[in-house]
Amino acid sequence: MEFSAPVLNYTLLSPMLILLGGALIGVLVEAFMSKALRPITQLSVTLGTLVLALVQVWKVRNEQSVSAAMGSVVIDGPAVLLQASIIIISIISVLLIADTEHFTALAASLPGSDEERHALQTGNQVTEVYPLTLFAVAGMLLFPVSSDLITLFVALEMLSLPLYLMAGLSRRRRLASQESALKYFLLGAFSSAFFLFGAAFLYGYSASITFSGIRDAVVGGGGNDVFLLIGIAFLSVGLLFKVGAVPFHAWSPDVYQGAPTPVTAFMAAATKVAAFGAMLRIYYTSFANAQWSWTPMLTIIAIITMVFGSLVAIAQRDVKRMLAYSSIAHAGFLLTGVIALNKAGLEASLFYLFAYGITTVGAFAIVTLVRDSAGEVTDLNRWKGLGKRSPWVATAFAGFLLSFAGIPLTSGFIGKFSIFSAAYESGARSVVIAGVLSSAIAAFFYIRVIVLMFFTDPVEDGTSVEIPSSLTSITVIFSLIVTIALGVFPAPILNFISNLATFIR
Amino acid sequence: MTTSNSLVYLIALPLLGATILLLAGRRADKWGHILGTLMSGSSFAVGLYQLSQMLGRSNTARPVEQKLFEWISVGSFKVDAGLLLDQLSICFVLLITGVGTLIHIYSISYMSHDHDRRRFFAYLNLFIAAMLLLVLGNSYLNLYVGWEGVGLASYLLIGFWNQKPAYATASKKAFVMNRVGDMGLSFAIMIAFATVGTVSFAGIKEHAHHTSTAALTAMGIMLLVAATGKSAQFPLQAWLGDAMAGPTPVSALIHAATMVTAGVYLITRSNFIFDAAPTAQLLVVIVGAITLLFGALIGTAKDDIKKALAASTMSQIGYMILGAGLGPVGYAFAIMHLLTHGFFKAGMFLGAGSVMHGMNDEVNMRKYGALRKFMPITFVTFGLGYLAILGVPPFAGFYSKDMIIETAFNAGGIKGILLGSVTLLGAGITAFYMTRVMILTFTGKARWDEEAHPHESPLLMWLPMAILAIGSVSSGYLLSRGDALVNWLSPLFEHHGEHEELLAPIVVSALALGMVAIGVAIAFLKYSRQEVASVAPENVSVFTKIAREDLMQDRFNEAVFMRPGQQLTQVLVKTDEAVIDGAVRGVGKLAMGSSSLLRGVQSGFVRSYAALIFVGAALLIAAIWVVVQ
Amino acid sequence: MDAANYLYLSVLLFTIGAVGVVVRRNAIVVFMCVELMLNAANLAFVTFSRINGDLNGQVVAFFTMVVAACEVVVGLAIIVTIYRSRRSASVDDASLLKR
Amino acid sequence: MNSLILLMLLPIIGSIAVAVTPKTKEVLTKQVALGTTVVVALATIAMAVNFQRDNVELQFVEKYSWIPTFGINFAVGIDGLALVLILMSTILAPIVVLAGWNEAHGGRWSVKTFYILILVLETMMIGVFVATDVFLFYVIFEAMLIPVYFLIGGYGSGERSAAAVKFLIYSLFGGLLMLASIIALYVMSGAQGGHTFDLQALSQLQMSSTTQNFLFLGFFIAFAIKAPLWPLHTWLPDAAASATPGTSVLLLGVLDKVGTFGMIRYCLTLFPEASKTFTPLIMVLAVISIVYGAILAIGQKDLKRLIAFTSISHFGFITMGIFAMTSQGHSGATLYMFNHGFSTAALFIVGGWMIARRGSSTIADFGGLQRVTPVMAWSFFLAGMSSLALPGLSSFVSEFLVLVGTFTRYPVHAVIATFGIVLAALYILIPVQKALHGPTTPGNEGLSDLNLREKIAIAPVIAIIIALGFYPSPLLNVINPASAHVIAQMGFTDPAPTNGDK
Repeated sequence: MEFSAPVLNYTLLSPMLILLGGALIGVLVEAFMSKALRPITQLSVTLGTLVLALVQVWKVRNEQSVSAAMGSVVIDGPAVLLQASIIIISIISVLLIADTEHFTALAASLPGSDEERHALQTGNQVTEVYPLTLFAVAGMLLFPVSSDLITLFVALEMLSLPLYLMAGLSRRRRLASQESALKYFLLGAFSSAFFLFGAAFLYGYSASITFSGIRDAVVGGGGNDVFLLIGIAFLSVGLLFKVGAVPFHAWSPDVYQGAPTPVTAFMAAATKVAAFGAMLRIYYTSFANAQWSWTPMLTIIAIITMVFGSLVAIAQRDVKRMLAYSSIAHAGFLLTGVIALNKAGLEASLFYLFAYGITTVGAFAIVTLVRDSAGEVTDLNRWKGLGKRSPWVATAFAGFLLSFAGIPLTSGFIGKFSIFSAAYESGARSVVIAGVLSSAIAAFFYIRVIVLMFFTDPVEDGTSVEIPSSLTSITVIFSLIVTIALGVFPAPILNFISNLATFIR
Repeated sequence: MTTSNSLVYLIALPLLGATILLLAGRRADKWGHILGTLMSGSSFAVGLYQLSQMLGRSNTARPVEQKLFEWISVGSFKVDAGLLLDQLSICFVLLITGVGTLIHIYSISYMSHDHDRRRFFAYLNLFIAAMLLLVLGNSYLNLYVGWEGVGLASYLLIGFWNQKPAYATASKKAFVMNRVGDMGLSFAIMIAFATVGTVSFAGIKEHAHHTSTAALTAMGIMLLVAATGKSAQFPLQAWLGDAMAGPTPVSALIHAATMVTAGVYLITRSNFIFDAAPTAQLLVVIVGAITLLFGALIGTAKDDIKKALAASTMSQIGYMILGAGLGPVGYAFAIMHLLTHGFFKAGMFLGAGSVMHGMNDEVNMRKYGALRKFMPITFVTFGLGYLAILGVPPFAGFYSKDMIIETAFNAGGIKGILLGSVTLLGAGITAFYMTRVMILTFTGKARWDEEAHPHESPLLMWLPMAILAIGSVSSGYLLSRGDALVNWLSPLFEHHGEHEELLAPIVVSALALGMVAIGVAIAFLKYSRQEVASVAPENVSVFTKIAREDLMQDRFNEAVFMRPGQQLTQVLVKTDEAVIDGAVRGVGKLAMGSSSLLRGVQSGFVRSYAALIFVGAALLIAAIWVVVQ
Repeated sequence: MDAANYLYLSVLLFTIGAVGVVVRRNAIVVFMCVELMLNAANLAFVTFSRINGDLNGQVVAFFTMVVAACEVVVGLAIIVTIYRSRRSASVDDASLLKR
Repeated sequence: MNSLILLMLLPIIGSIAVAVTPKTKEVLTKQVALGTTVVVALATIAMAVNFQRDNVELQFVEKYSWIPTFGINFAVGIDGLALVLILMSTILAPIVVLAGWNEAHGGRWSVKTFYILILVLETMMIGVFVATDVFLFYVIFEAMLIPVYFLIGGYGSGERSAAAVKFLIYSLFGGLLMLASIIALYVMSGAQGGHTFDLQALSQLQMSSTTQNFLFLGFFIAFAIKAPLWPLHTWLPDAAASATPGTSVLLLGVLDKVGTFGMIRYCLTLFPEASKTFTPLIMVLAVISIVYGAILAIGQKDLKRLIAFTSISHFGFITMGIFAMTSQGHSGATLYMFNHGFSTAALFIVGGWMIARRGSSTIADFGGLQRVTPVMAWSFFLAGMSSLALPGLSSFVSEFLVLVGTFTRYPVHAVIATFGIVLAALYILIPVQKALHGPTTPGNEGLSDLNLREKIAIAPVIAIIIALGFYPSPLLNVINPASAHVIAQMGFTDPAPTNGDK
């Protein structure tokens, strides 16, 4: 048998390749650059790579190809939109990560050890977080565009492994941070085992590992349905874990709380986009015709997820945990987009993912600003009277919360409206009702925070608000502008999306 | 129908007066009373002018209309702001403005010491305007405006000294009980619109004959309810006694001469309804009969001179209502008694006021006595009024009241006999308590407090009294000479055949005078022969006690309406807080509770999280199993 | 011999692995159970590859091994740090973050 | 000037102007705000003049594409109903600003913020009435909660934040139900020829009666909460009790009208059948509101809460008039909305002054004010009289129209409702007696009477109350065609005189 070299369309793959390249450069910088120049170099390399990748994505926005990498990667409208969203979110998250204050000087050192203190004093701040970020981003870009099971699995691990590590890098409360890393890692590995097992059965069912092959098998029928169903079920476990849907959500509150806030922002926003992107692709293309088998399952999960997320968030006392639960609720709302299984649903989901991602980063960016001598203050009771102490920060945060709550004139409302109407159009009434009701519950705790910030008097306990670094302020302002703009005048972006949003097979 | 542009001035002038006086505030203190009196007087002049015009026209062409503007017009519900002056309303116009003006003059002096006199005159003008609107409106809705307008004026005047809590309460009581009556009026209007499709007098009169008796009866009863409210008739009579809290001129004008007679006007005005609704008419008669005894009985026990007079007013209006209830034959006599009563009762109230004025506002007759020497004019004028109300010929009451008694007898059958005897009995009791008032006040020996030094009132006060006295002497004769009033009003009422006479007029008069004589005699024996205690004796018959208590009317209302109402309110306030709002807060608590409950799932142990995932996956498989099977 | 048996075996291994994750306390062991699950998946792949008569399944198996190796690196790194700072590899001790 | 969108922009421009005024010059800030509101009022009146009464079609129509993807337009236009309500809102606004000249000072934030919120709110108040695109309506309907929320929570008194939250949650809940209905409409419109939110187009949709009932409820509950209809009323007393008088005026006078306005504009237009189905239930609720609100008003000890409960009773009348489906009831209800705006405004404004002077809102703390501060006392008395619908004052006309209009179709309801007028006498006269009459309570001797600014503020309100009592035609002529149109669309005709079935 003769060996034929693989044909790769480098233009279409360039965004991912660029990122991987940037990541490798990052590693080298980490190894050989003098510690003084390291942080700034890393930052510029990372930003540069991301921007370059974004440019590339923009270049190929109208390309469509299933054979970008021997049929393992498909580039189409949704792919471009998802990749663009991920990169934009990553850029503004990196602006947060740039604030080294959040990261331990020496991850390998013992918490509170001399070694660590020394590294801190000598300013010997290791900056491995940048290359890790880039690797993760690369994985995230690959995840939603992969079109066979191998690539999907590899991409999954590629985006997960760096995140596991990044979760453990916090400078303050390192034990908690490491714990979150451990939890994230063990559960992540656990779920990816399910994922892989499911993949195996899909392969067994369809005798093919490409999505199109699976699709043909599903359309043709004839295969062993049990294999198909087990396949779908276990694959879903892996995906639902990543998006944080009940009952596979348990990791997210702990990890969100434990991880360094910039990392939380990054993974809360970007991971959701990537995971939902992959989910949408595989459900809309491969499983579309097996709707009967998975719609009920997803419907139930979606309902449980949104209700659970909204309910539990009410009783939270820690702002990061509260946002975690709110993101669980939003995962539920996003699932309705998958259930919808129509073009409207796809467009809505893409819009929602982008809008939600940006808002999330913005919200966490605010969280990084509220600090006292011992670092960030995430206890809500100490956020009292924030509106008095620093009205603008509080106002921005209120804006993000209102968007989460889906109040009109914010991106959150447009997103909710479009995704619910798409779901309703596909006849998934129960989900819409549940969505509306849980939105009502959710509104309750978003408003509670606003009350805390504006209508209660500050407690004098040294909680102060950091004057935001220029980078952080860029993130906040950008996110806020996008959040409002997408709420007031979403027409352009919606048009852009609806022109591109069609999966090719 | 003849139209005129000047009707509106009747109302506009006093209204203007009121507005100016209220807006000008203290600035007007110097000339306010003058302006008020002038406005009322000029309105009276306009009335006279209208009368002269009216006399100049033929019997049928007398009514005058003026359409001001389209007030409310929605779909078929069209009401113009229109005025109607016909033979009926002109009587009232002249009574209101005439007596009104006299009382304005009286008040100038009576209120001269009150530094809020201007405000008082503003209210008086307001009242005149509202009352004129009441009698001039050409539809029930316009009448309604005046109807509540006088209610407001009366509220303001009763509460004129509302710094005294009791007085404030009295005014509130009056307004609320009137509102209950007003409700009846609104019901009547609604029924009218729903059944007849219009609310104007003319329109309803036109359709009355092809409208079902049921509907008309309903309307009639509702109108009666309204009348009982405004005219202090049973069962809505309780407010009148307390209304005496107002300055005496108010009692004279509003609670004797004019406003309280509005009920009689309403019923006579609605003759086309009542004539077609016998049941309603019967009720009217019954109410009248009950009230005339009710009032009379209360009158016998009152030591407060004003309350005694108020009770008598109640009872006299009972006569009028009864008369009006007797149908076409009765209307004219009701109105006649209304007019004559307007004179003598107003006169007597002013007399009472004059007495109080002399006795530094003492109202307890047991603290009076022997005043005829000190205030002769008051004594004479009051006395004339007294003779008039007793119905002694040839004084006014003789003509008007006997007519009603006579008509009552002629009502026919058992009904006639009953009514007749009731009215006779009433006449007797009236004689008793009025005589009692006379004796206690003017005769016997003085029982005054030390600081009292009675004196005759100044000209401005006794002049109106004198004029009214003349009225109480002559009005009856003038109005009944050649059935003047009856013929004057006859075009308005549909006459069916005369009733057969049960008793000859002369007999009736004889009986009546007999009763009166008995009443007077008893009074003399009881109060003139023996000493009168200056404090009301406690060891009196239970009947007297009850009478003093206004026949328990207030206790009844309190027990049946007020207290249950207050309790209901309290209960509802609590329920709203506890149940309805409680439910709302409950939802919140529920969410909070379930939230803290569900948090438990997040144990913090990695293995339990893994277990969660495992179970989740297992459930999915189970689901699949179900699907496949 | 019937290939289905290999499938049963893989399912059995997978379940053992999953249960192990839930019941064992030592992080290392837990992690090994995960590896067991991955290999169960591999077995399934290879079996199916055999049933379907193509090589894809076996290719996947190789990929999986590589990925698993990476996972081991990261995993052990994390576990070791935790162990160093806590002097315990029991996953139950790591429960600061909860509720 | 005949552009509704320009009208909506004016307050926004004003708010920007306010924003740029220096923080130190509070008076300037207030003057700018006042000036803006006055201009808006004049502009509205100018439009009202150019309004063609007998044309039942929407007028001053403007339409710009907003979110074409969902077929959403920024479409505005008004009929008689909307015109009346805009007039009310924009006339009330300057009065509120002038009357509450010093309201902003007790607040958590600057005076500027207060007036910015007020002006933004005014824009939304106009917008919510002029929107002819359901989506646009919903957006404003929800968005206008936010400024009110901050006005109550930031500048109110007492349990202000709790009250604000209660208000917001209540309203959001209703709003979300409405959102579900709107989504359903949108989807159906897509199925029946093109996604759209155009009110006219949506009213043509074919749907099964069950669907219609559910969607109707979605809308109605939202409006019933706003209105507020028993038993969804409990947020109102709290909100009104904690808000500043000015805010309360806008809240009860204008925002709550959105509820009753919505019932006419959306419930009846979009779901005629369902409206008919639910009419019996709604009529009962309305009657309950009337009596219940009145009785609870009688039981209140706090002046603001009392006024709030009277409004619940009044909204009962409005709702009853709307669903009586007679031209009298309907026009009456619309007129009632306008009149209630002003009588409640008068009560709250004067009540607010009394409270501000006395430093307490407990009725028992007042007493004898008529002698101490005659002008203020008279203003309050007149306001009360119009609230109990004294003939000759504006509210009488509307209340009586509602009663008559209801009686012709629902006599029993009308009769029970009429008992409300006796209760009204009680709930007004009791506070009048306690606060204005009787001996002057110690501590009140020194209270100052209304100053010129306050007189200027209250004068127009009282003038309107009296003028419309005697001459309501100008408004009725605008309202009648609109109401007749709705009644006709619903396929109703006024019951003819029965002559007692003879």
